[in-house]
Formats: sequence, C-alpha cells, structure tokens
Amino acid sequence: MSTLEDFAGALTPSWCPGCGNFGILNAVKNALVELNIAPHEVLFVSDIGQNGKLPHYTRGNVFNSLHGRAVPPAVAAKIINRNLNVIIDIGDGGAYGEGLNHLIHAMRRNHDVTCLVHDNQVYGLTLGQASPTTDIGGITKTTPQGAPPPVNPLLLALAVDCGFVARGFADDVAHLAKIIKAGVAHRGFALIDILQPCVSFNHKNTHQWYRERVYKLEGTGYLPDDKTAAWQKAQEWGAKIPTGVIYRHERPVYEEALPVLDPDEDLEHIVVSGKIDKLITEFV
Amino acid sequence: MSTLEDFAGALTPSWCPGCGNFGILNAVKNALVELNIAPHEVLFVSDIGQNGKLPHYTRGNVFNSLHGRAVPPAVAAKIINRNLNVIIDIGDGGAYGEGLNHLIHAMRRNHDVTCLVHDNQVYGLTLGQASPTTDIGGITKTTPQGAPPPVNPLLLALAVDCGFVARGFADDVAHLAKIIKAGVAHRGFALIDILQPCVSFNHKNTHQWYRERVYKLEGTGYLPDDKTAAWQKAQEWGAKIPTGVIYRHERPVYEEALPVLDPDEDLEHIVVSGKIDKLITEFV
Amino acid sequence: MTQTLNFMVSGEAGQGVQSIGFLLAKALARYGYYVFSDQDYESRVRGGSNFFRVRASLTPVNAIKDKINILLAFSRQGIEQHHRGVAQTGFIIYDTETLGNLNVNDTVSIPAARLSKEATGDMQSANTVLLAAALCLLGYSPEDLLSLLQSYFRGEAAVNNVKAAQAGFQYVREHISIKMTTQLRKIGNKSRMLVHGNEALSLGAIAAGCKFMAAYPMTPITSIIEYLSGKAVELGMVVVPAEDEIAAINMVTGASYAGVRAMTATSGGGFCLMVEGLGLAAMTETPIVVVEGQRPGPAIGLPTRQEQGDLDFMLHAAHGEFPRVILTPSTAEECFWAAVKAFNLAEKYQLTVIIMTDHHLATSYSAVERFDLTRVEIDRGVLYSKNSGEYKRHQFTADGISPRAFPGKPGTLVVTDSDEHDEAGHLTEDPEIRSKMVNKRLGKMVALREEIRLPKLWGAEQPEIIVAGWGSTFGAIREAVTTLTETGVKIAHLHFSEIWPFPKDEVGDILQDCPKVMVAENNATGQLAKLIQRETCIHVNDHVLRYDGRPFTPAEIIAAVGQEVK
Amino acid sequence: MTQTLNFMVSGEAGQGVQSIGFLLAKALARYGYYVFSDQDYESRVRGGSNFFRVRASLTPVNAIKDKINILLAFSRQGIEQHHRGVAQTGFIIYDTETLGNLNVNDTVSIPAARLSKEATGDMQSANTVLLAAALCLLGYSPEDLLSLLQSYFRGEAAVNNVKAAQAGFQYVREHISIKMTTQLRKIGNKSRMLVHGNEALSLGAIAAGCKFMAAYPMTPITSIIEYLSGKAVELGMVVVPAEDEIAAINMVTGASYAGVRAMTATSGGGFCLMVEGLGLAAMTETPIVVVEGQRPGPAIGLPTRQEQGDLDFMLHAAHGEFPRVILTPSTAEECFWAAVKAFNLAEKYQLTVIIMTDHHLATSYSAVERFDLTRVEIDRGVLYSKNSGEYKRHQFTADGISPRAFPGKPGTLVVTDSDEHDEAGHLTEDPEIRSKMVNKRLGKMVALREEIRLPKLWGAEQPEIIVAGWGSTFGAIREAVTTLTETGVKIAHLHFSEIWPFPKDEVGDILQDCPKVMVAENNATGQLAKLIQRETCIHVNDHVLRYDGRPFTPAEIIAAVGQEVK
Ligand SMILES: Cc1ncc(C[n+]2csc(CCOP(=O)(O)OP(=O)(O)O)c2C)c(N)n1
Ligand SMILES: Cc1ncc(C[n+]2csc(CCOP(=O)(O)OP(=O)(O)O)c2C)c(N)n1
Ligand code: SF4
Ligand code: SF4
Ligand SMILES: [Mg+2]
Ligand SMILES: [Mg+2]
Repeated sequence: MSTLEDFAGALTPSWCPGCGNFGILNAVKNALVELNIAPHEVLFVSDIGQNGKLPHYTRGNVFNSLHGRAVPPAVAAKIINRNLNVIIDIGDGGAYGEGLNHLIHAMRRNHDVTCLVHDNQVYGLTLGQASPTTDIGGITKTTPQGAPPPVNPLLLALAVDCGFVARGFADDVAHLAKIIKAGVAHRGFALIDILQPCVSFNHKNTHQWYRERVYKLEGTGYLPDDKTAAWQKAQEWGAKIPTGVIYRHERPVYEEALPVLDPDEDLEHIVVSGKIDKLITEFV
Repeated sequence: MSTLEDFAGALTPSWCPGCGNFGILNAVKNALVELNIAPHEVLFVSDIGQNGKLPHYTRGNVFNSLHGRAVPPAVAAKIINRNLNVIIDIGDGGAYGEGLNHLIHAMRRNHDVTCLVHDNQVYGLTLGQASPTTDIGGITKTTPQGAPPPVNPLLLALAVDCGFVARGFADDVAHLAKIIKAGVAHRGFALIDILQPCVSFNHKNTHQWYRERVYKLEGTGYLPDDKTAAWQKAQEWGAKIPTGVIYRHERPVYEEALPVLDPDEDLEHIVVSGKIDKLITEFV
Repeated sequence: MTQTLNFMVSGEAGQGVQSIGFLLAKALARYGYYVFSDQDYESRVRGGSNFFRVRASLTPVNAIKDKINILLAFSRQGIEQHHRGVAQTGFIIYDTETLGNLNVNDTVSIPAARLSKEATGDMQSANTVLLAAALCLLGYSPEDLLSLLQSYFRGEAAVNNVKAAQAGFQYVREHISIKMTTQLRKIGNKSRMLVHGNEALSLGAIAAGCKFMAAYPMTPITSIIEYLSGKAVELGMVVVPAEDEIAAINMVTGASYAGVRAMTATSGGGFCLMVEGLGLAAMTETPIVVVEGQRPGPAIGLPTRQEQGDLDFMLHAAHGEFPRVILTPSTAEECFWAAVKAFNLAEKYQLTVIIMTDHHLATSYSAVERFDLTRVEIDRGVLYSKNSGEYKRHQFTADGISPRAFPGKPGTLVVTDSDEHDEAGHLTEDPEIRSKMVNKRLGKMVALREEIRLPKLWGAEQPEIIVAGWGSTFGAIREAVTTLTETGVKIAHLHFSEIWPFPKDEVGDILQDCPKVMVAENNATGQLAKLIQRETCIHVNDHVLRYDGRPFTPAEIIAAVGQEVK
Repeated sequence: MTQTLNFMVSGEAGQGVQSIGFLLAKALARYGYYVFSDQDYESRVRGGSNFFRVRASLTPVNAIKDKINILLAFSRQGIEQHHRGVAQTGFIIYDTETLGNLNVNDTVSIPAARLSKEATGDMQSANTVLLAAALCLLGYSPEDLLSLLQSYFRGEAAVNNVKAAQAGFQYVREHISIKMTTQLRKIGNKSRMLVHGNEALSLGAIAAGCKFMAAYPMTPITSIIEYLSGKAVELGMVVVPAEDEIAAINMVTGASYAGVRAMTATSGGGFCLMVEGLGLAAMTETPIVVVEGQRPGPAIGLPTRQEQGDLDFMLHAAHGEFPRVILTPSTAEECFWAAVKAFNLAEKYQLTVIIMTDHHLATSYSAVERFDLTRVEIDRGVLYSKNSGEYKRHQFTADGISPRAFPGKPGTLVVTDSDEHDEAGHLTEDPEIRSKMVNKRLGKMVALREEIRLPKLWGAEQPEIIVAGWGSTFGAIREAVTTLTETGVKIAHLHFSEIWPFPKDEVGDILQDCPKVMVAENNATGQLAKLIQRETCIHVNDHVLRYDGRPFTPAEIIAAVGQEVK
C-alpha cells in the first residue's frame, strides 16, 4: 500500500502562494496513492517551467528535460521499461509551443504515458509572456496588441486520434485526481490539459474566472465515446468550460509491437550470441 | 498579362519520369498565369525534398530553406512585403514531420500565404522511408513492421481553424490549378495537401491507386462552410478520397494588424527621426 | 562624498527588490552620478532571497566593489545573509516592527509597513518608505524623489507611493538623529540615462533601423523582446513572438531576404535550436543579427545566473565552414554601439553577426551619457542597380560580395538556395563552382579583419603581466588592474569587445613580449585563452576562472593576480 | 595480376550503377582480394551521371588510385565523362546497340540489352550481362558469379539475372577475342566481408549491445538506420523513426536513462538540431552515442558529396562546458571498433561519445577480415549496488563518476535534472555545489585522456615532413606517403582516429622536432591544423585542402607535397 507520506517531496515548493500548481501536485499524489503505485514505480519526466518543478516536490524517479522536450525521453523510457508509470509534467508553452511536434507525434503513435499539461495560459517561469493558449486578444508583454487565437489542445489531440483526451481544473483536486487516475490506467497516450490559475501573471483566467465557468461532464449525460461529439464538446470555451474526459478509445499501443527490453541484461551475452555472427556472415 | 512562357524554368527537372511533381509544377504555372501574376510578384519558399526543387523549374523569386523550415521564412517575408504572392512548396515529411510545429502555428496565426504540400506519403529525396502520412501498416525500410497510423493534415488544419483547407491530386492538373488559384486568392493561410504519386518509392499509393479513389467535392452538394461537416469529410480516406476545398472561412490575417514596412526605406531617416530621441529620454 | 557609495537592496522575489533598487539607481543617475548596479535573483517568482546592488561614484564605474554603505532589507534572510558585507561605517535600514529585531549593529529602524498603512491605507508601499528614508538620510531632495516616483508609477500607485515617500522623509526628519557623513548633491547639470545592457542593445537596434524581430522568451534576453514589443507599433517595427527558436531565426532570415534589417535574441539553450538556421543564413548570404545572452550551462543550468561559457560554441556553431562576426560588448554603452555596428557589418558582408552578452551585462544598470545619435551611421552594403544585366544573387565579385536586391521588383528575380548553388542561385553539384562559392564566402573574412576594433592595452607601459578578458568582465578586471597599478604592479589589461575575426597578428605582437599572460574569464575552461593559443601560438597558462554562476568582483582578480606576483 | 586492378561502373541514377558496382566488388572480395570502392552520385533518384569505382589488390587498399582498367558504362555520358580516365591498356565495356558507337578506343561492345531480352524476356538485366562479360574476360568462374547473383537477388529476379549472366559469359566466349593480361583467381581460401563504413558501424553497435536507436533519415547515415531497422526484431532491439532530430536525441537520452545502450545518427544539419540535447545528456550525465556523418555544408550544401567540415562544430557544439569524446574512424574496419569503444566510453564516463564519419567513409565498400568478436569487450561502468546508502544519482566521487542505477527498482529513486542540481539530482542554485558539479563533470577528462589511442607516426624515421590527417582521408594520405617514401622523400603520416580528448603532449612531442608539419583535410579552413595549434602551440602552416565535395586522391596529396619538397 502506498501512502501520501511516500510521496512527500524533498524540496519545499518555490511556487507563488496561491498558484494552481499546488492543486495539481495534490491531485497527482492522491491519484498515485489511490492507484497504489509506489514512488519507484513512477517516472516523472518534466519540462522546463513552473510545471517542471513538480517532481521535485514529491517522490519518484525524475528525469527533468529541456523546455518543450519532455515527451521524447518519456516515451523512450516507457519503451525500455514498460513497468514504469510514466507521467509527463509540462506547461502550455512547452507542450503546445516549443514541443508541439513531439506531442502530436507521440499521440499519433500512441505511447502508453500520461501527459499532464499545467495550462496556465501563460509562460510562467519567464514571467508572463503570451503562450499558445493565451486567450485571443490577451495583452502580455509580448502581445501588447493582443494575442492571436489560441491553440485548442483538445482538438489537436482529437485530430491525431489520441485515445484519452481530458481537461481538469487545478482547483478541483478530487475531480482532477480522478481524471489522472483514469489517464494513468488508460492503455495508451493520455492527454490531460489542466486549467491552472497563475496568480502572478494571468490576471484574466483567475481562480475565480475558471470557477465561474468550469463544470463537470460527469452527470451531464455526455459520453466520451463519440469523436464527433467530442470534437464539438472540445470547442466549448467561454461562459461554460467542460472538464472531465472528453474522448476515450483504445487502440494499439506503439511499444506493444516492440520487443521487451531488459535494461539490466548482462550485455556480454549479446556479443557471444550467434546473432551477430550470422549477420557478419551475410557480408561475406 | 503573364504567360506560361514567363514561367519556363532555368533548370531541367531532375525528378523521375512519371513523378507526380510534374503535375503540380504544371498546375502551379497555370494557376499563376490565370491569376495574371508575374514571376517577380511570386515568392516561392521551398523545403528540402523532391518538392523543394519545384521553384527551380519555373520562374519567380526563390528562397529555398531547410528541411521542415519553409514556413517561418515564408510568413516573415510576407509580413515584410505584402505585395508578394508567397507560395510554399513542401513535402509531407517537411510539413507534417520535421516542421509541423511551424505549420500549425502559422495556420493558427493566419498568415496570408499558400502552402502546397507535395504529399507522396513517403520521404522521396532520401529514398523512400516512411513519412508522417505513410498509410497505416505501410512497409518501408524504416518501418519494416508497418507504419503507425498517419497524421491527417486536414484535421490538424481544422483543429487550428485554418481558413482554407483543401486537397488536390497531382494528376488532375486542371482541378489542382483551380484549387491553387483559390488558395492564392484566399485572404489568409491556405493549406493544400496534394496527393502526389511517387513512382520510385511509393508502390502502394500509385497513380492508379489514387485515380481509382479520388473524386471531386464540387458537384456533390458538399459546401465547405461548416466546420463539423468538414471535420467529417476530412476523415474520408479509403475507397473514396475527396479532393477540392474542404473548408473555407475568412478570419483576421496576422500581418494586417502590423505596420506596413518598406524594405527600400532609406534607413538613415529612421535614425534622425525623433522617435529614438524620445525613447532615449525615457531612460533619463 | 567619498569616491564611491555602495547600496544593497535585499529581500524575497515579489517584494519589489528590483523596483526599489532601480529607483535608487535612477535617483542617483538623475543627480549626475556615475552608477553601476547588478542583480542577483533566483529562478522563482515569489520567495527566496534576492539582492540588487547599486554603486554610485564621481568617476565611471563598471563593477561592484567594496563593502555596503547602506543595506535596505525587506526580509530577515536579506539581513542575515548580507549584514556581514556592511562596512563599519554603514547602516542597515529595515522595519523592525515587521521583521523583528535582528541582532545586528548599526541599524536604522523605520516602521515602514505602519507608515505605509497610515499614509495610503495598505502596506504595499512600505518599501518606498524605506527608500525615501534612506535617501533622506543622504540629503536627497524630497521633491526630486517625488518626481521620480511620479514618472515611474502610474495612476493610484503613483499617488500612494508619493504619500509613502513623504511619510518616510518625515519620519526620518522627526525620529532619526543619525547623520550620514556622505551627503548626495547634484553633480553638474546633466543627468545621465540609466540603462541596463539589454535596454542599450535594444536602443542600438532601433537606432540601426532594425524593422523585424522574431524571438522566444529566455532569460537573460527576454527584456529585449519585451522592450521592442512594447515600442513596435510606435516605431513601425514588427516583433513576432515565434512558436520556438527555430522559427525565430528562420523568420528573421526570411524577413531580411525580403529586405529589412532583422534580428533575434536568445540564450544558449535557444541558440542551440538556431544553429541550423545560422547555416541557412550563411549559405543564402542573408544578413542577420543574433543576440546571445549567456547564462550558466550546460542544458538549463542556472537560468538567472552569470557565465561566459559560450564563446567556443559561438565561434563554431553549425556544420560546414562560413564567415561570421562575433561582438562581445563589455558595458551597457558598448551594447548600444555593438547593435549599430552589427547591422552594418551584417548587411555589408551579408552574413550573421552574433552579439554575445550575458546575464550580468544584460541586467546590470549603469548611468551613461545620452547616446550620441549623430555618430550612428547606416551602411546597407552594396545594393543592386538595374544597369548591371540580369540579376544574379550570388554573383562572383572581387571581394566576394554580390549586390543585394529584394524580391518584388519587375525585372529582378532574387533566387537563393540552401543547397550549393551557382551565381544565379540555382542548385549545382559542379565541383568548380562549389570551390569558388566556398572561397567567395570565406574570402569575406579578409576585409572583415579590418573592421574589427583592435583591443587596446591599458595600464602599465611594458607590463610584466597582461590580464586578458572579454565582454562583461571588463569592469571587474579594469578596476582590479587599476588598483594593482596603483600599488606598483606592472600590469595591463587587454580587453576584447569585438572578438571575431580575431586580430591575431596585433594580439600576437602585444602578447609576445610580455612574460606572463593571464586570462580572467567567467567560465571553467578558459575559452579566450584557448582562442589566443590557437590564433597566436602563444601559451596562456594562467587563468582566473569563476564558474559558480556569479560575476567576478575586482577583489577576486586582485587576489588571483596577487598570488602570481608574490 | 599486377598490384591493383581498377574498375569503374558509370551511368545514370536508377540504372543500377550501385548494384553492379557492389556485385563486382563482392565478386572480387569473395575471391579473397582486398577491395576498396567509392561512390559518386547526385542528389536525385533517376538520371544524371553517377559512378562507382572498385579497386582490387593483393595488399590492403583504402583509397582509389591510378587509371581505370575496366570501365563498365551504362550511359553515353558515363563514357564521355570517364573515357579519358581509362588506362592505355584498359577497356570500355558497353552496349553499342543501345548507346550507339562512341568514338573512343579500346571498347568491348556487348549487345547487353538484346541478350537480356533474349534470355529473360525483358531488358532489365542488361547490366548483369555487362558485368558477366567483364568478369568473363578476367577469367572469373561463371559458377561463382551465378552463386553470388543467387544470394543477392530474390525470386524471379534471381532467375533472370542468372540467365542474363550466362548469356553474357557465352557471348564473350563466342564473340570476343580480346585477352586480358590480368586474370582473376582465388587468393588463399578465406573470402572477406565486403562492408561499407555504415554497415561496419552498425555491426559494431550491435556487437556492443546497443538496444535502442532513434533517428531521422539523412544522407549519408540513412543506411545505418535502415540496416538496424531491418534487423531490429531479430536482435530484440528498438529503432524508432523519430518525428525529427530533436526527438531522436532526446529519446536516446531517455532510453539510456532507463537503462539500455542507445544511439542516434545524423548528418551536420540534423546534428544542429541535436545540439541542445547534447547539453541535456551532459547535464544529466547520461551516456549516449551519436554518429555524425559529414557532407559538404553549410546548410543543405551538397547532400550526396564528401567533406570533413564539421570537426570544429563537434568539438564545441552546445552552450556551456562539459566533457565529450570524439572518435574519427578512418576505415570501415575502424568504424566497427569505434562503435564498440564508443558505447564503453559513454557508459564508463557517463557522457556523449560522437563518432564522426563522412560520406566517403560511409559509402565506400572495403573487403575486410571478419570482425573478431572475441576482442569485443563490454564495460558498462560503475553500477549502483544497494549497500551504499540512499541512492544519489550525482554523488560526488574521487573520479567524478557516480554509480548508475536504473529507474524502477524498489528502494532506489533515480533523480536527475537539466538544471544544476545537487548530488541527489535536485535543483540547486548554491554556488559551491555548482562549482563542484562543474569540476566533477569536467574532471572526467583526466582519465579519458588515457583511453584515447595515440596516433602513431608512420613512414620515414626522423621525417622532414609530417602530413597529419584524421578520419576518412587515411587511405589517400597513407597511399601518398607510401609512394613518396618509395621515391626517397623523408616523410611520415600522423593520423587521428580518436581525436578528442586530444593527446596534446604526445602530439607535441612528435611534431616539435619536425621541420615541416602539414595537414591534409577535406575542408577549406584546416580544422585539424587549428586544433593542433591550439593544443600544442606548434604552428601548422601548410595545408592540403580539398573542398569541392569530392574525396582526395593520393595523387593530389603527392602533388601538393611534391611542391613543398621541391
Ligand atoms: C529552448 C528554450 N527556450 C526558452 C527557454 C526559457 N523558458 C523556460 S520555461 C519557459 C516557458 C514556460 O512556460 P510554460 O511552458 O507554459 O510553463 P510554466 O512556467 O507556465 O509552467 C521558457 C520560455 C528555455 N528554457 N529553453
Ligand atoms: C534537418 C534535416 N534532416 C534530414 C534531412 C534529410 N532529408 C532531406 S529531404 C528529407 C525528406 C524528404 O521527404 P519529404 O519532405 O516528404 O519530401 P519529398 O522528397 O518526398 O518531396 C530528408 C529526411 C535534411 N536535409 N535536414
Ligand atoms: S508565476 Fe504563476 S505559474 Fe509560476 S509559480 Fe507563480 S503563480 Fe504559479
Ligand atoms: S523519388 Fe518519387 S517523389 Fe522523388 S522524383 Fe522520383 S517519383 Fe518523384
Ligand atoms: Mg504556462
Ligand atoms: Mg514526401
């Protein structure tokens, strides 16, 4: 049985008081405890940004990557060790700006990892420039005339047939934990876009702003099994913002077609195996 | 009046006999002539690949970029000189693999350029590896066990609300020319995915294969003005493959909100203008 | 006032350390003092422990030196970490009512929070109370501070900060009996600009007529993007927040190809992503300017700290061989002129000019004379004139420079290619043309060598030690060499503000007669030392290196050199 | 047979120049000859003008030299371009019926298309007819050719090619009276492997136990990706065709972190995109192997041509400072061993090993002895054993090497970060830890110096000229030096197959007594020369440089050196 204490982190969070990331941190811990996963069974691969600090505030294996590059090492680690529960922590800047190409192709190939996008609609760590999800017209220091229309990550995920497409809200820890649990349990790529208030730089999409708009899909009769319905639901943004699982569907996982590797394998055995000898003979 | 002769190129094509690119080349020339655009009014920005050689086989201004990087210089050149008709020639590898991030964000911001994707569903210039649009299960030297599900570029374009989303077929030069004309005339980003048989490396999606499946949307009663209908139509791929304009809708063009620049401006005037003086005073 | 006066503002991120430090520096600059300031902060938005140092002087200063005369502290940690750095005659000014009484000497306690609350209704302006108190003790005129606050703050914030400052002045007058020996006064009648390296560089780009920027935020160059974004509409300039650095550099190349002066800015990590684009600019002979702001690496390293670790990388980034220029301005003022020169060289030689800066230079404010705009000259290089036959973008010429034309003109087609190409810009695999094109491109280095400002030896005549440096270490080295010279050491300073093409013959001449050549660099491997060795074959065996993420102090260099002369 | 026999196959892309050249080389290798071959082709799939040269010898060869003895020509252009390169005693073999009669001497005309059509029903096997004819003239056994064709072609193609070859043999016997003075025979009883550099390198990676590759196609390394992809299932290996090079290198780092040996391969342009990932591997101390196949730059350059222009870039790629290893194998055989060594050094020192190859080395076939697998040793470096307390991924140790553990084991958490970190792998901004971490990483270079194989001076004892080179120029330089030595020149060859860390003391010792040090490099700026200067302070003023996209011939080097000795 894993407990919340198992996930007590080494460092004190350096996030701003009131930051939405605290809710995400709690939801992650709760989800892992409820799934009875132990810290050594988790691999956090994190991006650069406020999001990327999360793994240091809990316990698990941690590979902190480059800005926008969390997805490639994460999916490769999963290919190598299928027993790891690979969780990606990444920001809206890293996921939908700098690193979007990786995200899209990883969703397309369908690696079995869970991707938590801390979506504060702003570049947090670099002090508040517009991100790809900054609302249209949003005024920031890099968009003094207003931001262009944002990327809708849910639509992009649907466009490449991602098998688990969801939106969570950092302030609703219990609901978010439920979504994360489902995402981790899902066989295949799970994209969870998490609305995360940034109290320092996003003065539009505040705790209050989200709270007034967010509602849960559960109980509305919405079923996440129809792609066209999902496509329409994913476009809802404004007075009402849906949270929960938007779309879910299983399809073959990339690494399941690959050989299972053993990282601890005594490599000397490979050499003396007949395989390479046979290959060499092919060149004679 | 511009004529086909105006667009006669300097070099003899080095494409394989029978390559679909010949059809694209002809369609491009025809479209420009019909639009009465002169070579000096066109800027071809090309990628690396068989596609990227096209501009050398006609006449115009040419900026041949890096693999996957045709979009950024193209949109920047358009920002600087709005009189240029900017045409991007790029392959499926460059557009949807190496350079997908640029394509998506350019469509999102909505620059007024026309992007012709020579989609042969394969990496042609590097001799036939799988590309992001290689059909699922496709066997190539890099996917000996079969390719993963392909990217559907039309869906990606719809996901970021691209205002002109179309598919053409290289063998139907007249129809393709019509689509290109419409794309060039469109205010905003026009994505034209062109089915382009590669006789050397794609032995599945051959001239014949496409011809048996391709049909024109014109005359079917389909109207390209509804995004959900477009979303559904864009998913049609198999026994029947639609060509024509899938979706069309005008929205603000990125560069129209920006100052108009004059590349020939005598720069010394900028210096003696009072603007910089005023800025300097702000630091005192 | 003694020669220099040193301040420190310390506190947590989010407590206004940066604003108060800036206002202090600005107040001094407005009085006509030379000012140098630097910043030390963590990669976080709230909490932690940051500081902002300000040194005011009657003579030019480019480094922080000596003990603190006045420490303005906003947090307990700020006091605990820095009280030992306060001079015997110095003071710590803080609010005992909120921070409690810390057992440190010579404090001036100001009930800043309470005064702010009384004056404005909340405690948000407490730091302004402290600032005013400090300036009051130093004899600064209340009116001058108030007008500074009014120009810095807007709307209600301006009103409140003025009230808070008044309260601070009043409190000191009524309750504090300490008299500072140093009193500030207006020096001459010219007030100076207060700019940090990034601001100066931005102004230089504007002066040079830069019309296009595309970039992706990254410490320490973000403030360049933000400054230019803010002014873009006013200037008729375009600043595109690109989706990534790859897009940024390639947009810049596209914009330049289309006809305007264009630049990007990034730090080492973002530059990594621009490397392929450098090659494209080189092959297409498109002029671009790239600002690289160094910070400690590898990888993410220490995002908000100082290092000069990227020289080797800038010299050799990208596959293949092509010419480039690297400028390494040493002060905020040089940042301005480096930007102007960068655009001229880029266009004249049709290549990439890299301006290397770093966290220290980018964020350190100094008070400088107004930039003399009459000295700004624009040279767009050879432009194509219609009479010269069919246009060939890459025409072979004696100096390797082909006239430029911009796309869109009747009768002129501008064709260029990232593949090797012929004069007309079309693809070719011909070995002879290939060799000629390589020679054409690399041949530009010959004339470029003449463009580079030669480093001047400064200090003792026939020195026994030469300390060489580049970029932002200028202030610390110069200060150290000055001090050492005063103590009789025969030492001189050789500083590179323009480093590539390297003036190897001249440097060889200077160094070969000196028994000891040292470098002082903010890195671990001595990158300038290696460059000097490679270019001159003169051994450079002595290094003063600092690579803990902090800038040099003159004292460290003095100590290191001191060991050598012992 | 005289010492060496030279063949050329020439024709358009798509005409089978590559296959026939390969079969010819293989036929010779199977007879026990030493074989070296190179390829020259344009960046297109059909048309143009390509060639494939094969040199067979009784003694080891690593370069192409001398006039052509037999030219197999498939196109008129192939004859027009190359007939002047045919030796006086040589022959041009082609099909006059299809190409028409070209006015060149000493031709052997074979109606290959007609014979193919008669034998197989179509003309697709015409080239095989020509190949068989050539081999028949040289006394090669028909049975041996047929068995070669049967192992090379599959299904119907095998049947047709065998028929075509038989027709070729028969035609020559019946209609051609020319007798070649040289006749081929089986040498000894051991046939050799015929491999090009990429194949050898791939086999080396397999032998070393590489389990993961991620890559994006790019000339000249695509065949590594393709070879390993084809064998992956059989080998229990994973090869991921990544979306781009950025993904590729970061996947490799992730796979290695997770526990397996992992590598990527690319050319200069793709490497540009990997540069940031290099820094990540360095900061997280993750062992990875990167193969860089050079081709002419900058930018896209000449995609299918030869250059050694990337040494400076490989030495200095990425911001910040960190250790790396660069191997520069010189022959196909060395490619195999370089791969094996690369994985060992990468894991032992927990860093990136770059294997530099180039188009010439990657695509040139040579006949080599079977790789001796008993010499392959695997060293995974220090692995963590449970007894050593709580696991710290970046623990400080005497040699800077922290035991590795892989994620997923109870009780062990593997934490690492691209930011500067403490021993446990957590973020820190502490200046002391920072300095210690820099020292830890860079300190590995000390032990690494001992791992590098020292270059051996080869040729005259006390030489008056030393020609230094690196990588694929080995064969041409060695051949040139051999010839010159035979003519009495006191010359020697110093070759670097492992170039970084640079063995500076040893090289300094070797070079300092030699009056003239030259480099021969396939680039325009003399990158090895600069490295030698920087590391040893010894001037290298004489360069033999070739940068037109083609590999050196021994003759060029002889000519260049000849000028010097005159
Ligand atoms: C290649 C590169 N470019 C830029 C940066 C600077 N940078 C660090 S985090 C960040 C943006 C953070 O925004 P986001 O990904 O949304 O994360 P947040 O801080 O908002 O959680 C940027 C631009 C970097 N580290 N690397
Ligand atoms: C950064 C980089 N990676 C790889 C390559 C090699 N390369 C050139 S073209 C190409 C793929 C071409 O495929 P596609 O874009 O579909 O164009 P096509 O040739 O099929 O028209 C590749 C991988 C390159 N030039 N640059
Ligand atoms: S800046 Fe925003 S995202 Fe970052 S820690 Fe503060 S509140 Fe959170
Ligand atoms: S390889 Fe394919 S895409 Fe390339 S020229 Fe030949 S047919 Fe066209
Ligand atoms: Mg964010
Ligand atoms: Mg393609």
